[in-house]
Amino acid sequence: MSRSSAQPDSGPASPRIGVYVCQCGGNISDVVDTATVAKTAALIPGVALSKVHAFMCSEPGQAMIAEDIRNEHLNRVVVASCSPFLHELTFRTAVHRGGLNPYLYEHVNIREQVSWAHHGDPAGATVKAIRLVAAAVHRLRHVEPLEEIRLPNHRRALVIGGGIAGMKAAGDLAGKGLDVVLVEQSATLGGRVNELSTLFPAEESAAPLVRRLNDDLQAHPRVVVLTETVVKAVSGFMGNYDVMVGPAPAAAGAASGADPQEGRHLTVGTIIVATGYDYYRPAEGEYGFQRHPQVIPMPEFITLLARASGETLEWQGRPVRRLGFMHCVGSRQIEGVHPPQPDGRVNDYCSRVCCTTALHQALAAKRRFPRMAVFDFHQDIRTYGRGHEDYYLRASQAGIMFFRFHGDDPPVVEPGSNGTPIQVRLKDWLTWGEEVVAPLDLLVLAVGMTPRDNRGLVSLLKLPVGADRFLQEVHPKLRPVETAVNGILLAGTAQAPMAIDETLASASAAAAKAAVLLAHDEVHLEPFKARVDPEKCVGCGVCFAQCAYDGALVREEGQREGAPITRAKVNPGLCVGCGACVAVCPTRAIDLQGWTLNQFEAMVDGLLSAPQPVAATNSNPVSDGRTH
Amino acid sequence: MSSDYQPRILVLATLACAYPGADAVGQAHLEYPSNINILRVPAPVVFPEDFYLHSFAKGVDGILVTGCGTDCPFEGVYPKLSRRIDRIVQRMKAGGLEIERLRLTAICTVCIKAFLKEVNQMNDKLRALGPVKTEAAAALWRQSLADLRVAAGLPAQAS
Amino acid sequence: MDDPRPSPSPVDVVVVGGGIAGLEAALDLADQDYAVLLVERESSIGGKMIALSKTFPTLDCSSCITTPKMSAAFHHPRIRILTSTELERVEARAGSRRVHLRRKPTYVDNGLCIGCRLCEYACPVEFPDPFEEGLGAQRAIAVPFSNALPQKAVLDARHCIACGACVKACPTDAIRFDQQEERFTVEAGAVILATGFGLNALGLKPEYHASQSLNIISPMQLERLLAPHGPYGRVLRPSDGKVPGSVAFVLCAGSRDLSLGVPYCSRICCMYSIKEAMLLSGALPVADLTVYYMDIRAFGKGHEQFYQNAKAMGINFVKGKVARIDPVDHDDLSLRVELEEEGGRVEERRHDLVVLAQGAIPVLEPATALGVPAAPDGFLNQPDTVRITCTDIEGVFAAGAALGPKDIVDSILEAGAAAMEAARFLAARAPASSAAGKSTASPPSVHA
Amino acid sequence: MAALTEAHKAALKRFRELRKQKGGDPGKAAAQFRQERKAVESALKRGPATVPELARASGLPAHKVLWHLAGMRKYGTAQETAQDGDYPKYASTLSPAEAPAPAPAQP
Repeated sequence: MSRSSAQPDSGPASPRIGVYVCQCGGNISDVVDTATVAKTAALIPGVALSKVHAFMCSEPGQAMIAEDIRNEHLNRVVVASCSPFLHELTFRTAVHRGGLNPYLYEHVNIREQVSWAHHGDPAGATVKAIRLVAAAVHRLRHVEPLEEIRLPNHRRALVIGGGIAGMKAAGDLAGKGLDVVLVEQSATLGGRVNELSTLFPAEESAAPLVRRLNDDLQAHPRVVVLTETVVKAVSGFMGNYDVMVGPAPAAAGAASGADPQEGRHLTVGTIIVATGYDYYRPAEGEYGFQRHPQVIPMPEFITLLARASGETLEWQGRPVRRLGFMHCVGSRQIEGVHPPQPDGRVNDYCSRVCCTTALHQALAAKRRFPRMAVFDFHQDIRTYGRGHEDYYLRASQAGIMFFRFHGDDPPVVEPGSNGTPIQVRLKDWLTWGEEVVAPLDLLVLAVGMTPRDNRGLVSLLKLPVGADRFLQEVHPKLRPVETAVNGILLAGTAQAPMAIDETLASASAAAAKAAVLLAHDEVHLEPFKARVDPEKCVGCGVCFAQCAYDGALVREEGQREGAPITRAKVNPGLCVGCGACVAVCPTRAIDLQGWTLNQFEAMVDGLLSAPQPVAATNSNPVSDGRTH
Repeated sequence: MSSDYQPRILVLATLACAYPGADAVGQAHLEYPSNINILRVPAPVVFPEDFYLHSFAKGVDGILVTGCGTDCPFEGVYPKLSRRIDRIVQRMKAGGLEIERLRLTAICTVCIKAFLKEVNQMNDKLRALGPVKTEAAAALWRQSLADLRVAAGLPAQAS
Repeated sequence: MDDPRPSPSPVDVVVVGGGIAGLEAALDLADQDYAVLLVERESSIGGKMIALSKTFPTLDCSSCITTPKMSAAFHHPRIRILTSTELERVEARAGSRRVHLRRKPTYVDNGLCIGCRLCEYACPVEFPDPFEEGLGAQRAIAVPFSNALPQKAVLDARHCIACGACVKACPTDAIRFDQQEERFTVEAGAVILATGFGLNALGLKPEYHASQSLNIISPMQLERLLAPHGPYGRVLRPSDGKVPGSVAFVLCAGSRDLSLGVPYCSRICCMYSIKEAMLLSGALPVADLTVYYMDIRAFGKGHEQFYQNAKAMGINFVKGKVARIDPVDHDDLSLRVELEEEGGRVEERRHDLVVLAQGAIPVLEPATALGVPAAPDGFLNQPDTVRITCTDIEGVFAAGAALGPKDIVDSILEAGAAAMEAARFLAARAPASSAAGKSTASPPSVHA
Repeated sequence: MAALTEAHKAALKRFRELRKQKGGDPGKAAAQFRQERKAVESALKRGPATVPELARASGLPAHKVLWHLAGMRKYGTAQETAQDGDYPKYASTLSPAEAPAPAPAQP
């Protein structure tokens, strides 16, 4: 009853298809009459031979296919056996061994989706197996040989950002023997870590850590470090990025007009984005910020404490006897409670490191100035990391006083009434929610992390940005350092708030993915990509709007019947093979290689036109009538 | 309908989710009717409206599109697919085809119960409805082909 | 394919542990052409993740995002997988590491087994299924679970009555009652330990009386109850099959407690408990769900928003210490709670089902496996603050929960980092002709 | 069904002996399992019932009944039917003759 309008793609003039039906040692043949399936399959036009085997996946089964291809001149093969997830690759390889293109093969699942799912209906199962085989045979008439797509690969990485994430990623790649260019917009490497003193949880100094990372870079001649440099333009795709770098805006002003770096082109295979974070900048009046000079953000306090000398900590000439730390400043914000950020959203995320940073600094202050009273205002103490809880324990033992507030009712900072310049008023939920007042000489705001404002880079690289404004990975678990743009990777706090050890792990993970991308002189891609038939493309352009992958479909000027025409062309380096473009093409000029619409139409025809079962005389030679 | 009527049901199942989900049903040796035929597809967004309507015109009684839902591995594809299925359903409604013949749903790799529920429900509904009206479907199919051309700014009929 | 032992030729990297961290590390290395041997002590790869229902904070189906990695590793031409194989110890010598392994008998020839489960159907014995955390039943010979890899039957000698029914049922004559434990050694350029974590006992706190009620369950048991294909097909109380109307989560039930020997935070419990509560609110729409906590540590990407969503959904979060849990009539449980936000007021609360957030504890003994002392928390020591996946032994790296409790995302990142460090280590030792660190080892061949 | 060869029998014998040396004997547990399973199957013969009802009918603790039902569901000899208050009901899928071959569980 086939009424297909499908035109054969460019299948063989005379298909000679071999059909192999696996009994799976009774797993299939106890339900499906495999001999009947084979006998009936022989009636389908194009089928040159059909056979039954107890274990098609066994070496003799595979060898039989390869021999038949050679001796019987088969040009297409169907195996009806278990799920394609188990053995499609096995039989593609067997077909290839026989001398055929591995894609001239169709796998039919008659175990998981027939014998195991219809054991109460053996007759129905047998008919269904025949239908599925017929669909496969029909499809094979439209199947062409396919080849892996190979693109030249420039085995060099670009790392954007010279903080610890960028330094670590670049050092790792160089250490593995790959070429790396590291660009940093400022004059020095090390980024935000340069502003820190002692680091938790190892209690080592920040400077040696940066120095070690730097030594690692210097040790490898394969690393080119370009400071005061930014990315100006990017084109291309995985394996073939053309990047123009030039002087950073601030540096350009200082340099002479004819900067030799202006417009320097780099060809790289992959790009790691390690642009880091900024500290949250409190709004004027937020926890008294900028209204009271005794309210300072954490980075300022870290510097103050690191430089402190003498018996007492002094702030603006006044001794600090009572010191407070306010958690969650710029983090865990609640709509309607906290003023929105410039884009209208609040920072509803946790900045991950501020709790431990606050306790680390509180303890450091207490250790340095034992008589100082230290107060901690938090919602939850999130000392989650290895060794972090220790700071919380020690802080409690050291007599640091903890107060707990609710995010929707944050503490208020006001002028002091008991001889201190300021005081914090809050409902403390560690004591029945009673209102308490804590007089302070200095309040440190544990400011959260916000994404760097790198709108320019985001638009140059077409980077996806999440609801929290940090750069967005493809999938947090399947592909945590990859972006939706193939070949562009994320490292460190450009992606989300992270502690130093986590930043380094993330950078190395990105480097590992980069090393994979740069492993060969060619990038190998599966052939299942869209392809445009220029003969059929009329240049209507409707496909472009369907493609979510920037650059996967490009416009190409050409001629059609003497007139100029703008056709679609697929860039296989960027196409993911989703097929969204295929469905809207009015002339069927685009198809997914390996999954063409004609092939699907043919499969439907095969399902509908399958022959009735022809009973085999010697049915089920292996079966002994067991059911399960 | 006579009790032995078996509708011809096509299930389009995504490689990432629904196809392994259907495998899991077999691995658990749970049964569903043998008139359910499953084809694996990378993403059902590849199918134009005419594919579905043409299939009905050829005698497919029902099509169950089983995808990954919001877990779709391809960007922006799922909303496109669900809008397209909606449009086909509107066409079917207007052209006198029962809309129960087409359904879009999400099936995960271990969603055994959901798979069984979906295929059994469709089978029951189609058994009640009887065979598809192929002539009505053919008219809708031709219209959808013409509309596809018009949407692209081409004359409704290929020259 | 009878012989499960590796060929005598050395491999570039031995990855110990086939959970998500081990899989990721193995793939990252194999994709750079290194020859990898992945050893897993259980009978399937997939680790803890393959048993989870859904994952936070995206709520994707855990199986759906684990199986692609399992499958990619399983079919990778540069990865060879040995399941049911345990690490005995790593012996570091000048320039090489000798990995001593022990393969437990599965009594099945994996080269012949086709995973058809006919033996399983023929087996007359059932015992509490470890994959279902004891809640379901497993036969003495069985394919471990539905998406196990390899899909091969494994015989449990502790429960098999040696009746021979499986031998008769097997279509390929794959069952080998004479299989023996084997010990062997593999030379490796580098080693990655991705051995994961364990969980401390539910009954650790005597005042919780976990041994007296089947309705005090572990989070992994709840994962199985919530899984689409779990032991009961739905969430029921293990004591009597009742649909629970009130479920309590007790956080920090095995962590942040010096008296239990686990002073540290287990890092994952807040989030999985919130996730489980969310999934329960879908599975049991009328149920009353309460989370008793000390601090909610929703620190990861998207976690805080997830927590706020859970609150908005009506899940009760109560800051309080659960002082004791007592079984009461009708299999219910009475919780004595010190409500911290009400000045320590003590209240008795009743629930149908209580989930105790166990502490995450080490499974690998660094002293035995490497001959080096463990860090104070019992996990592997991290001596290098720049190369955080290095251990005390040169050329031996670690990733994931082997270095302390960690969620899936952080484990995967560390796995990538360990793979990178291992690749650097190998590249630095490679002959000049293969400066890019290309493998000189022969590709592994057999999956077991 | 394939018969046991002499080699199979010898291997089985050695397996049993070796296990005896190690002190393991699962025979008792297996016998108890079979006895309990029978009790649940026969309790189900009276028609669909909840776990507490089956526990009363079989004399087994409720949790054991639930565990057996989990196994029976997995291997296709029991299925969930309706719900009675807070308790789902279970029914046997075995034919009255209690055919040993498990029948498929219907959703």
